[in-house]
Parts: sequence; C-alpha cells; structure tokens
Amino acid sequence: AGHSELKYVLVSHAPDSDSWWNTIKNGIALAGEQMGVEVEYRNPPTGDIADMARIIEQAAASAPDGIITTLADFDVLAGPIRAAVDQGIDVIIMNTGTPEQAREVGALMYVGQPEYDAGLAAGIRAKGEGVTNFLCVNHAIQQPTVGERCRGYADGLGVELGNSMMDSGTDPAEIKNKVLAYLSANPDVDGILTLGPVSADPTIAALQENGMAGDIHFGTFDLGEEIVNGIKDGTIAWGIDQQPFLQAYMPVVILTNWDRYGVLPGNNINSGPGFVTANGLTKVEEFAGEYR
Amino acid sequence: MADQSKTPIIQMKNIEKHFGAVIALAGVSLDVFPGECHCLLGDNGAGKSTFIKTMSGVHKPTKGEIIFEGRPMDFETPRDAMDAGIATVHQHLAMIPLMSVARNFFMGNEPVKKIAGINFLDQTKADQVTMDEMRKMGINLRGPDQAVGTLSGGERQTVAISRAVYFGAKVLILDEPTSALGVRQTSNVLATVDKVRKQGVAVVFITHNVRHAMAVGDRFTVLNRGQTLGTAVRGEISPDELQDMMAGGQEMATLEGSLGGTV
Amino acid sequence: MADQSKTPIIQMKNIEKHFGAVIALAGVSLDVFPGECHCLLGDNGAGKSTFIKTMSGVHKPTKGEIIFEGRPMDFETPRDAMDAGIATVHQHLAMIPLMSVARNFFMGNEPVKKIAGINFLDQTKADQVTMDEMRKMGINLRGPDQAVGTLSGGERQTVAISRAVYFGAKVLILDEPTSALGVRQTSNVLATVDKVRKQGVAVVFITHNVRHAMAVGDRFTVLNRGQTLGTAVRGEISPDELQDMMAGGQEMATLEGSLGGTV
Amino acid sequence: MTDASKTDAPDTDERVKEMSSFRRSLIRPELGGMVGTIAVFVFFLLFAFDSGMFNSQGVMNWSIVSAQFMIIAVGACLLMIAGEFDLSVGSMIGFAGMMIAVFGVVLGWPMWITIIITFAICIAIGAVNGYIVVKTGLPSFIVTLAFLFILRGFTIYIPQTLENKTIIGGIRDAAEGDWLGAIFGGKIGGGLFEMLGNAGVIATFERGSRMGEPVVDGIPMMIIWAIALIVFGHVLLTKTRFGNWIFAAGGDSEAARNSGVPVNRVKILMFMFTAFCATVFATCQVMEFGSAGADRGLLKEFEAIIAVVIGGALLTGGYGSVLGAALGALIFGVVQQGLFFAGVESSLFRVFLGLILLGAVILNTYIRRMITGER
Amino acid sequence: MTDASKTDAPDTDERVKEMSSFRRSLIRPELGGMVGTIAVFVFFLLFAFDSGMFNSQGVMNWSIVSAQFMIIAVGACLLMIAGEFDLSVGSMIGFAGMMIAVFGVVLGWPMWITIIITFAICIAIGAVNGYIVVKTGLPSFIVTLAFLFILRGFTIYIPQTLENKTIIGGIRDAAEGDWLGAIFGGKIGGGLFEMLGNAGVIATFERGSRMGEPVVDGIPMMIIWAIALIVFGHVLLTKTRFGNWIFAAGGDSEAARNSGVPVNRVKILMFMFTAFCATVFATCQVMEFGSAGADRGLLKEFEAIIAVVIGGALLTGGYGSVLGAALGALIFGVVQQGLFFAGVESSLFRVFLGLILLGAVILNTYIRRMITGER
Ligand SMILES: Nc1ncnc2c1ncn2[C@@H]1O[C@H](COP(=O)(O)OP(=O)(O)OP(=O)(O)O)[C@@H](O)[C@H]1O
Ligand SMILES: Nc1ncnc2c1ncn2[C@@H]1O[C@H](COP(=O)(O)OP(=O)(O)OP(=O)(O)O)[C@@H](O)[C@H]1O
Ligand SMILES: [Mg+2]
Ligand SMILES: [Mg+2]
Repeated sequence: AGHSELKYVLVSHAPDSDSWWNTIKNGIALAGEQMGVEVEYRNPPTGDIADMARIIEQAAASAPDGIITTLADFDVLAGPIRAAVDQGIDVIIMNTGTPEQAREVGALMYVGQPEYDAGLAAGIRAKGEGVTNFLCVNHAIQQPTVGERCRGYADGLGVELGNSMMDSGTDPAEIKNKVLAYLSANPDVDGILTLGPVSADPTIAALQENGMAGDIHFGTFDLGEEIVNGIKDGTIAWGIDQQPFLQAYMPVVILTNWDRYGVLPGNNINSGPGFVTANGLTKVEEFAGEYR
Repeated sequence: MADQSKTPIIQMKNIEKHFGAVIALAGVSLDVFPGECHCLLGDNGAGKSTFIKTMSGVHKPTKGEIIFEGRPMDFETPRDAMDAGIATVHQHLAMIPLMSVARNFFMGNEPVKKIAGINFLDQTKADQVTMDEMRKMGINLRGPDQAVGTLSGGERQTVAISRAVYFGAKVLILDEPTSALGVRQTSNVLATVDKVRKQGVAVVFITHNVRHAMAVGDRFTVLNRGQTLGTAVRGEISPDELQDMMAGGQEMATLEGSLGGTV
Repeated sequence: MADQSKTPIIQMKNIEKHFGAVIALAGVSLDVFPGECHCLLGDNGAGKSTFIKTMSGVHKPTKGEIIFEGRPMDFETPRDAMDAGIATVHQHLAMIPLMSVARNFFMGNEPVKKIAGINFLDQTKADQVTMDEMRKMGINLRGPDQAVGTLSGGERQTVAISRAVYFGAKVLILDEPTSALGVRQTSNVLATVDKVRKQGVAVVFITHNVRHAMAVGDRFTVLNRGQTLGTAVRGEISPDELQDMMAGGQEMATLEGSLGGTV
Repeated sequence: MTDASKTDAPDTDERVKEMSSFRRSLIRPELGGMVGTIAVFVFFLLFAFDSGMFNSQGVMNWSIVSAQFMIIAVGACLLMIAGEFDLSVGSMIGFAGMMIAVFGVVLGWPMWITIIITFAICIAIGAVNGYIVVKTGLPSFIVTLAFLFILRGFTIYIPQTLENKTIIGGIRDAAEGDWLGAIFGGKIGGGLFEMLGNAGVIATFERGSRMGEPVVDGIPMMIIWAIALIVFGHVLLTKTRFGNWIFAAGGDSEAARNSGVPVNRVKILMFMFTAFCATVFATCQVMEFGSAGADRGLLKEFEAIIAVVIGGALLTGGYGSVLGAALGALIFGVVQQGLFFAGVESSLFRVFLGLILLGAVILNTYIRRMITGER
Repeated sequence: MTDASKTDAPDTDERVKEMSSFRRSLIRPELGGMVGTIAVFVFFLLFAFDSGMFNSQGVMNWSIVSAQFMIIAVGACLLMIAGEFDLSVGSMIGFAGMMIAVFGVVLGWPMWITIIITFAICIAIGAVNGYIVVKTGLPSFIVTLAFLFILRGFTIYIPQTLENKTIIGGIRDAAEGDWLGAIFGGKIGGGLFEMLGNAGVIATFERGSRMGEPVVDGIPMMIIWAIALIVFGHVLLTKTRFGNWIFAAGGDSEAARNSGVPVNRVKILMFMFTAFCATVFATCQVMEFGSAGADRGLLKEFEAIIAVVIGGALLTGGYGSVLGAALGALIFGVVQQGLFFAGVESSLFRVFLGLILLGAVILNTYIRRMITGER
C-alpha cells in the first residue's frame, strides 16, 4: 500500500474540555507526521461513554486501517470494538482497560496503565510513606474511569474508601476551598491524592494557603506545569506519570509498522505507572502539558 | 321576552367569593329564565366577571349554592358547566392566537370519529362546521386553518360567540362582548343575542353601556362592591335611573353646560 | 372650543403604514388644533391605533409627513414624541403590573437629582407627586409603592391619564380610554378630557361610543379601512349621521321593533 | 342575522397582498426542518461522500444517533407545545439506567420486573415535576432544573454507596433471554440483512468469529422505538382531541382552561410522557451496552430542546410539530456524525452546533410569522 | 375634578382585610433570601460548629466561594430583571480566561493591555447576544444557548491550535507587577491581618512553611469585587432612572417602549453587563490560579441563575433585587462549603441544591404574591 494512504483513528472517552488528553492529541499528531500516516482524534463531547460507542461505530464505518481506543467501560465498548475487529480493522487499546480485556475484544495489544492498578501502586507507595487517612479529590465524578484510581489507592492503603472521595467539580476556586474545608473538618487526614492537573493545581494553592504544603503527603496523577513546580518545591511528593505521550505515539507507530511490514511487539506495553519525583524533572518541566 | 312564570334555568343563591384577603363577592343572588336576556351591570371591580366565573365553573364559590334546572350543582371545572349547557364568552378572550380557527372553534369540544376503536379527531367535520358557522356570521375565512391571530378583534369575538351558540348552550354568558367592538360589530352582536334569546336560550349579558343593555335586556341586575343593588324589569326603569344605579348610587362627575347628560 | 383660526399644533399628511403584506393605513391626513378635542372614530381594524402610533413615535410611517408646531418632525422613538410634548395613553395599557404606582407614573420620565455629580432617582419627589396627582384624580393609594397589579382596571386607566396630563403634554392622545370603564369612571375620564382641553391642550380621542364622542369632541374624523371618510365639525353632524359613518357607511344589522335605534 | 355583515369578508382580503398557492402550500411548521435536512445532506454528500458515511454501516451509524435524539425529542416536543419544558431529561436518563442496574444487577430482580418498576418510578417523577409546576405556577425551567440536580445527585450517590463505584455493569447478562429486555435491546430484520450481505449489497465481516456475516445485521430496537414514538406523537398531536388540548394548553393556558380543556391534566401527562421517553432511551441504552454509569445522559436535555427548536417548535409553547422535531433530531445526528466523517476538528463541532441552532431558529421564526400572521 | 370620585378609595380598602404593619414591613423581595440565610446559618451553627467552619479560616473559605457566585449573580440578576437571561455565562468565563492566556502568555502582550482587550472582546460578545435577542425577538434561552456552544468550542479550539494544549499556565508570572493585574489578583489588608494574628485574634499557622503567620492574611480582591458589584448593582437598580428602566423593560417591554423607555438599549446594556461580570470572574480566577483551562466555568450559568432565583427574582423578568441575589449566592456558597465541613457525602450536594432551589422559589412566590397582589 502507498505510504500516505494509511489512516488511524484514536477514540477517547474524555469530554472536550478535559485538558489532560491534549498530550494524547499531540502524541498522535507527532507520530502521524513522523510515520507519514493520517491520524484523527475523536471523543464524545460530554464524556458520555454511550456516545463514545457510537463514535467507535462511526470510525469503523469510515474504514480506517486501525482504531486506537480506550476501554473506559468494557460492557459498553466491547461490542463496537469487536465489530470493528471482525470487520478487519486493527485495534489497539490504550490508556484505560486491562491487557486481559484487550485480548478479550480481539485487540492487537494494550498500551497504557490500568487505572485501578495505578491507584493501587500509588496507595502501596503512600502507605510506605506513612499515609493512614486520605482525601481523594475527584474532579470528574461522573466519569467512571478516574474514580477507579481512588478505589485502588484506598485498597493500596488498606483502608475503606468511604467518604474519602470528594466530588470537587471543576471550578478551581471551589476545588481549592472544598479541599480547605475538608481538611479543616477532618484534621486527621495525612495524605491527598489528586487525579490530574484540574484537581491538583487548586489543591496546591489550597495547601499553600493553609500552610500544610510539604507537611501533608500529596501525590497526584498526571503532570502539568503547576504539578511540576509543586514537585520541585516539595509540595507534591510524586506525580504518577502514565506517559500519555507513549499511549498515543506507540500505537500509531506499531500499527503503521504492522500494516507496512507485518511486525508486531510480542507483548503489551506498560506506559506507567512511573513515579516522577523531584529528581530528573528537566524534560518533564519543558514539555509538561504538551508531551508529558 | 322571557316567560317569567316558567322556572328559572339557573339560580345563584348567596354566592360569596374570597381571594385571599380580597372579598370579591359578598353574597350575590340571581336567577335567569330560559329565553330571557339578563343584564349584569355595575362599576369596575364590582365583581361581575367573578360572579359569572362561578357560574361557568372557573371559580368555586367560597359560599353559596348554584341550582341548575332545579338541581343543586357543584361545578368542579369549566368542563362540568359546559357539559351542563352553560357556554361562556369571557371578557378576556378565550381564543388561542397561534391555533387555527377550526381548532379554536372546537377547543374542548372536539368532534371525534372512531377508527379501529380509537377516537380520532374528525377534522373534516370540524373544518366544515367552522366554515359554515363563520359564513353564517358574515365572516369569510381564507380557510379553516387560518390562525386566529390573523383575525381582527371583532372577528375573534364573533368566533367566540358563534362557538358558544353552536354548541347548543342553554345558558349563554357574555362578559362585556361589545366593549372593544366597532358600531357595526356591536350591532351584529346585539342582533345575535336577540336571535339566540328568541330560540329560548337564557342569556347573561354584561356591559357598561346602558344603551346596549336597554337594547336587548329583559331584566337588569346591578352589582356594587360585591353585592346586588337589586334587579329591575325592562320597562319599569328608565335608562337614567339605570345609569345612576350602575354608578353605584353615587353622584357622578358631571360635564357642565352643553356636554351634560350625554354619557 | 378650539380656535380654528390658529395654526394646527400637529398636522399629519397622507400617512401610509404597511405591515409586511398588510396595508394598515392607505394615506390618512388630519390636523389638530390646541385646545381642541379631535375624535378619531371608525370600525374595528380601521387603523385608528396604527394611526395614533405613528403620531406618538411607536411606528414610523411608511409614507407621509408629520408637521409639529409648523416644523416637519421625524419621530424615531416614543421618547422623541414625548420630548416634543405628545403624550399617549395606549389602548393596551402602558402600565407594568409588577412595578409600584410611583415608578409607573414616572416611567421614562424619572425625576433625578444630582448627588456628587451623578444623577440619582429623586424617589421622594416621585412618591409625593404620585400621591398628590392620584389624590387629585380621586384615588387614595395605600402608598406610592403599591404595585399597579393591585389596582382595578379603571384605576390603572386613571393613573395613565393623569400621568400624561401631569407631564404637561401639548398633545394628549387617548386610545379607547373608556371602553372597559364603568359609568362613573367613564364620566371621570370625560370630565378630565374636558378640563385638559380647556387648558389649551390638544386632545386626540379614540372611541367606538358615539355618545362619548359627542360629549367631548369638537371635530370628528372617521377612518375606514385605512382611509379617512372625512372630518365633521361639532354641531354640523347629528349622532345618527356620525354613527352611520362610523359603521363604514354600510347598512347595519338592525334590531327589530322596540329594540331599534338604541345602539 | 342580517345580510349586512356579509361584507366583512372582502374587507379583510382587500388590504392583504396576495400570496401564490405554491408558496402557501410550502409554508408549514416542518418547512424549516425540511430545508435544513436537505441542506445538510447535500453538504455531506459533497464533502464526505467517500468517507464511508453513506455505506450501509455509515448510514446505520448516523441513523442510530439520530434515533437516539428522536426518542427524547418527541417527548420534549409535545411537552414544549404544551407550554413547558424539562431540563431534567438528561439526569433522568442517567437515573433510569442506574435504577435498572441497581434492581436488575445489584438486587438481582428479574429483568422484566426491573424494567417495569423503573418505568413506574421515572414516570412518577415526571408526574411530580408536572404536579409541582401546575400547582405552584412556577416556571418549569426552575422546577426541572432542581430535578436535574436532584436526580443526578442520586445517580452518583446510590451506586457509590452500594457498590463503591459510579458504573454498574452486567446488565446484559441479567437481561439474557428476558422478553421485555428484548423489546429494548436486540435487533430485528436479521434475515433480510443476511440476504443483502450474501448478495453483496452490504459489506461482510472479513475475519473473526463472525466472518461472512453482514456488517449491519439488523435494525436496532432503538430505531424501531424512535419510529414508533414519532408516529404515536404525530398522530396524537394532529389527529386526536387530546392533541388539540396540547396545543391549547401551550397557546394560552388560561383561555384553554376557560374553554373546558383540562389543562393541568394535559401538562402533567406531557411531563410523564417526557419521562417515559427518557426512560425508553435509558433502557435501550443499558440493554445495548450492558452497563449504567453516572455520566449517562449529560446535556441530553439541551440536545432534545435544540432538536425540537430546530424542528420549528416555539419555545414558549402552542406551536410546533413532531415531524419537525424528528427532522431536527435527524439534522442534529447527521451533523454530529457527519463532522466526524468529514474529519473536522472535533472541538469545532460545538461552534457548528451553535451556528446551526441560530440559523434554524431565525429561519423558523420567519416561517412561523408567515403562517400565523403573528406580529 | 369633581368630588364624587373621591369615594373611590374607601371602596378599595373596605373589601380588603387589614394586614399588620409589622407584617408589611417584612414583606420585601429579599425576605426569602433573608429567611434562607438565617436558616442556613442556624443549621450549620448547630451541625458544623466545631468543624472549623466558623473560625477565621473557615469564614474566609465560604466567603470566597460565595463571592464568586455573587460576582456572576449580580450580572445575571440585573439581566433577569430586564427580562432576559444568559446561558452563555459559563462559556464566557472559560473564553475570557483563555483570551487572557492567549494574549498575555502566548502573544506576550503587557497584562494591562491584555485585560483591557479581553474585557472589550467579551463585552462586545455580550452586545452581540443582546443585539440578536432584541432584533430578532427570539427567546434569549435559544440565542445564548447557541453562544454557550460557540464560545466553548472556541475556548477549546483556539489554545489547541496555537499551543497544542488546553491549559495555558504562566499567567501569574506574566501579570507580575502589573497594575491592572493587581486589581484582579492579590489580597488587601495584609497588615491588618498580621496585627490581628499577632494579637491572637485570629489563629496562626502551627506547622509548615508559614508557621507563625496568620492563617488569613488578607482579603482577596474577589471579595472586594463582589462587594463593589453588589453596591453598584443595588444603587443602579433602586436609585437611578436607569434602574427603573430595567424593571420596566422586564415587566412589559411593549408598555415600556410605548412610555419612552429605550428598551432595546437597556437590554443590550444588561447583556453587556452580564458579560462584564463574567469577565471579572474569569480575570480574578486566572490571576489567582495562574492558568486558563478549557473547562473553566462549566455550569456556572445555572449556578448564577439559581442564586438569583433563590434571591427572589422572577425568572420572567420585572421583579427582583440585587441584595436578594447576593443573599442567594451566599446561601449557595455556604451550603456548598458547609456540607463539606459537616462531612456530608459530597455527591449529595446536588440533591441538597435541588431541594433548596425548590423550597426557595416556592417561598419567594408566596412572598411576591403578597407584595404585588399578583394572581
Ligand atoms: N383571582 C383574583 N385574585 C384576587 N382578586 C381578584 C381576583 N379576581 C378578581 N379579583 C378582585 O375582585 C374584584 C372583582 O373583580 P371582577 O373582575 O369580578 O370585577 P368586574 O365587575 O368584572 O370589573 P370590570 O367591569 O372592570 O370587568 C376586584 O377588586 C378584583 O381586583
Ligand atoms: N404590527 C402589526 N403587524 C401587522 N398588522 C398589523 C399590525 N398592527 C396592526 N395591524 C393591522 O392593521 C389594521 C389596523 O389595526 P388597528 O389596530 O390600527 O385598528 P383599530 O382601528 O385600532 O381597531 P380597533 O378599533 O379594533 O382597536 C388591522 O387589520 C390590523 O390587523
Ligand atoms: Mg369584568
Ligand atoms: Mg385600536
């Protein structure tokens, strides 16, 4: 096949306004450019996973050479993905989901970091660092996937999730003040987990405001400018980097090579969890929010 | 003219109506005979509209009794009153501008035909009846689906009256039907009232215009501040006396000199 | 009575007004002198309201000229007309039920006082004037902050008229001010018109009631289907002739026998 | 009556300029929707013809999305014509799905009981909405906005309390073989499509367990429901006396009440019908996808209202058509999916949506003024 | 006039039952808001007193959240009284923040120019909204819904095209030392609070990097803006002729127009003022948090409307009060934060919000009927 004719579509479950997915967009764009293939990014505007299923069906109808998709809800997405696979379209699962689920729907492979596992790893690490009682700031309570991180974290710590997951909304001032209120009402909290820049940035501001910055254990998912600064100044202990760039970039490269030369890595790729700490932040700093 | 020896078709006994802190009717009694045009007169805010609304089931009286065709009646909704045979043309028109004339004409009384056991609207019948009835009243519609919003105020009033007449009301209530009408439209309405009355329908007619009242009324009841000032029979009262009563028995602002007496 | 030798305060020349496909006015001319009450009569839909709306700046005429105090005028908004001295009481009341009487009274003409160089509403003045003016018209308000929605229709009409008079209009336009009023309220309004006219204000008075027109009118212009049927001077025309003209020159539905001639 | 009044009629006509009968036959509430539909199809035929949008799979894709919009648009349309609207539709969709998951999976009730009870609960909530609106005279915007929050709150709270997550799966398994479930899930016409597939009219799967089967293997029940609801809504609105009451209640509720129309009953029933439509949507969705989540139905209330308004209904009630609303939903669905096919940057979708909405209402207003002589 | 008509007045009084003067002095548009505020505070004093909600830090906490709501509620309130409303407020907040980021950070313009130009653009968009509404006569619901989508679309599209990201940070650095930036960011009264801290009136930090400093170190500009806007709005509405025009435009635009009120101008200006408030909100936010994101301001339009309605304004226009809206915002903020202090499961917040909204409007309707004699 002529090189420029290959076309891949990446479908995510994120609502339009979710900033984190930007890195993914940049990742496929870069891979597309480097490999000389056509790439597209699609998502349900409100983050409704049922709408996402329609988008996968739509993508299948437009007959691309491959589909890269998240598996945000196995029940909903398994059908459309399987149909696409059966139709002869190569599928790679990225970001959410698990290697087993990827195999089950007939995908070539899985690239990413299972949400629950990442949360669990974070919880185990935090437990080792002395956390006993935690607050999980969830800015996307309606999205089932990220909540899994809180569940994993709780299990890692070996405590009940209970009331520890906060429905914070996305308004930064509200998040900041909700965190302040929660901390003031629950003085025994000694660990905070945020699920991304949207909740992490105001939480940093909150901790700076009430003087607990550096004092309370603070871990977060994903990276961003403010988070990097937070890690640098010690407000944040670590950021869990699932390296979204790889989640987007690798599948395009793999699919291209598979279509062109029939070569395929023998295993799934775990893009994370990698714990980013104050050591070795320069590259992260430079590309936070863009490629990191 | 009404045959006063017959029994009244509707009797209102000591009707009271309170709206929160406002006492709109403080005990009003009235009876209407078939074939009679009973005029209801009175000042602004005297309670005329409120009174006929209790008659037509819009309001439930706070106190008092309604006897219709000899039986006590308790209208829960305007439907009940309509089903009993009381048709009302309200002061603020009961027409829906965005809807077609035919749909307005039959609103609440839609003709139905059964198809496969289900009641469907009989649109052809509705259209035809509407066109016919409107033509009888002297209004040529562009079509039965013309929206009421495109009719003039006088035309709308005519639709409302002919609708009430068509549905074979035993009692026809008209609340200030002529107040916004031109001279020609007014005489049409008065002629209609006269015609309907001759067919044996009881008419309750509200107006502020003594001359309109004198033109068609058989009896005249004057309301004042929620109470009756009494009922007079045609011929026993002069227009001037009636006018004085309508003003609530109070002295009126008079125009001096040449202008006097022409109100 | 008007001094016809003076120049007219307002002259409308060949006014036309089209609404999309509807031709509401097809060239109407009229002039009004100071101190005169000029009655505008005609059938429903003749174009009376449309005509006075071009006079008061609500509509811009499609064609034609307005000459006010000798100068051609081109009212862009009702404000312009009001500033020139033309006050209008519209057929559908220009009152806002949820607002207090005082705020309604001064709506669009609020009194201001300067505090620190900024114009503030002079609420005390507004309240006081309102109470005074309403008392003069015979309406005792509970307070200036009483909402207009709690007034009766007649009372609202009175507020609207006294507002227009208070603001020292040179031309006062009344569009069917009496149609919904009781006998007493009507005579109040007519007396007010008479008083205002004597103060030298030009009044344009729209009504469907010949007797009301005859009571206060100096001249009578009859509109029919968007055109003038001519202007008559008081004393030169009988009520019956006028009534015929108002009906558009067409034969009217007549009530037989005893009822005839009383409309 | 005397004959004099007969002269009224030419009076009216004389002063109105004539309109050609062709122009008049065109002017109907659905006109805007029809024009829009044609415009949208022409546009995508030109710009996305070879993108797969018009092969069997592509057609099925935008048909399903449009059918989804249609299901909620029919309810919203009738309610809007009756003079009210419902901002809680989206939350109701999430809530209904979650109820099915809770009863059917967490509590393990038989699916048909689950579905019936869910419908009963949701329709009852619709009735409560309506009851509050007609009894207090509050604007439905406020009342249903309150329910938007209340229902969404429960949709998040309940599964979180019961199951520690905001998504509950396994509904498909629970519905396996259930007669009522099959009415909402499943597809029909499989045989026909197989024939078409064998005849090469539609593409077939190339590999996997379903090799050789046609890629489109039946018409999903969602589409059947959409068609059924449109037919029902259209007949109800235009062919029955109840339809006349809907118009009357929305046109002027006071006038309608005085004429003997049971306005309160009409409005409450329409709120219930809207809730019914939302529940149909939710049930079809969970039956097809097998899970209920707290994110389901977000913003669907706006999408329903937009479809209805694009279809020519008047936001303030008393005017509109179910067919128009269906066309509005079709336009919405085709544009949304079509932009994906055409490869337009997805964030621009919202910009297009806003512009289409504005354009459509302006066109519809113009048409409506011509029809009703409104000023 | 003759003396006869003087008898009109007792006429009215005679048939109305008397109302005590105490009861009458109580009945004002803000009454519902006042009752609600008291109820809310009593509730939380009882159930969350020892949670830190009422120490200096806690007070500052809910004050800021309430101030945020107040800023947008003032704009929404005046607009609603003028008879329109604006669903694009939330998108406008996101859009304005993004404009500041694009001009100030991406293009590197001086912050004061950036802010002024952003205000100019956003107010112009508000004017366009208003212009479309008054010129076409379309309901503002539809027009501003279109802008909700259009503005959000651009807020996502623009930074992505320019910068490859949807959060743009670094605004705080760009605003460093800028005079106009300081008016929106920063805090004032630091010295006073330090004194209070030293005097032991307010607590000081006991641990962490800021040990010894007072826990509250100044009043954020957000609160100053909220107070300034409330005072401005209240004076404008009740003390100026323009305020009278706002009421008139919303009460009955046709009647107001006939009386010489420049209704179109009033409405367009109110749309612009709403946009101004949204931009103030956005600017304060980006100055405090240093970044602009595509997801900022989601659902804020509803929150503004809710605060205004809780504060006693009438959704259909012509009635309301800025003080009421401010109290509504306070209730909203206190409840939202209070639930966290009280340790209520956070997803139940939405349920409470819905219930409070319902309760408040029912109370307000009752009060309004008493005031206006409306039926
Ligand atoms: N729904 C209501 N709520 C409160 N008060 C009412 C209501 N309806 C009428 N009223 C009051 O009751 C009194 C009688 O009103 P009604 O409309 O019956 O007078 P009317 O005789 O018809 O006057 P008009 O000649 O002006 O039509 C008035 O004071 C009016 O304000
Ligand atoms: N804004 C408008 N748009 C379209 N047609 C209009 C408009 N205003 C008035 N018309 C039409 O113009 C004609 C004249 O109306 P107008 O209201 O001036 O009559 P009128 O003489 O005041 O009648 P009435 O005595 O019933 O008040 C009518 O046919 C009316 O339908
Ligand atoms: Mg009345
Ligand atoms: Mg008129």
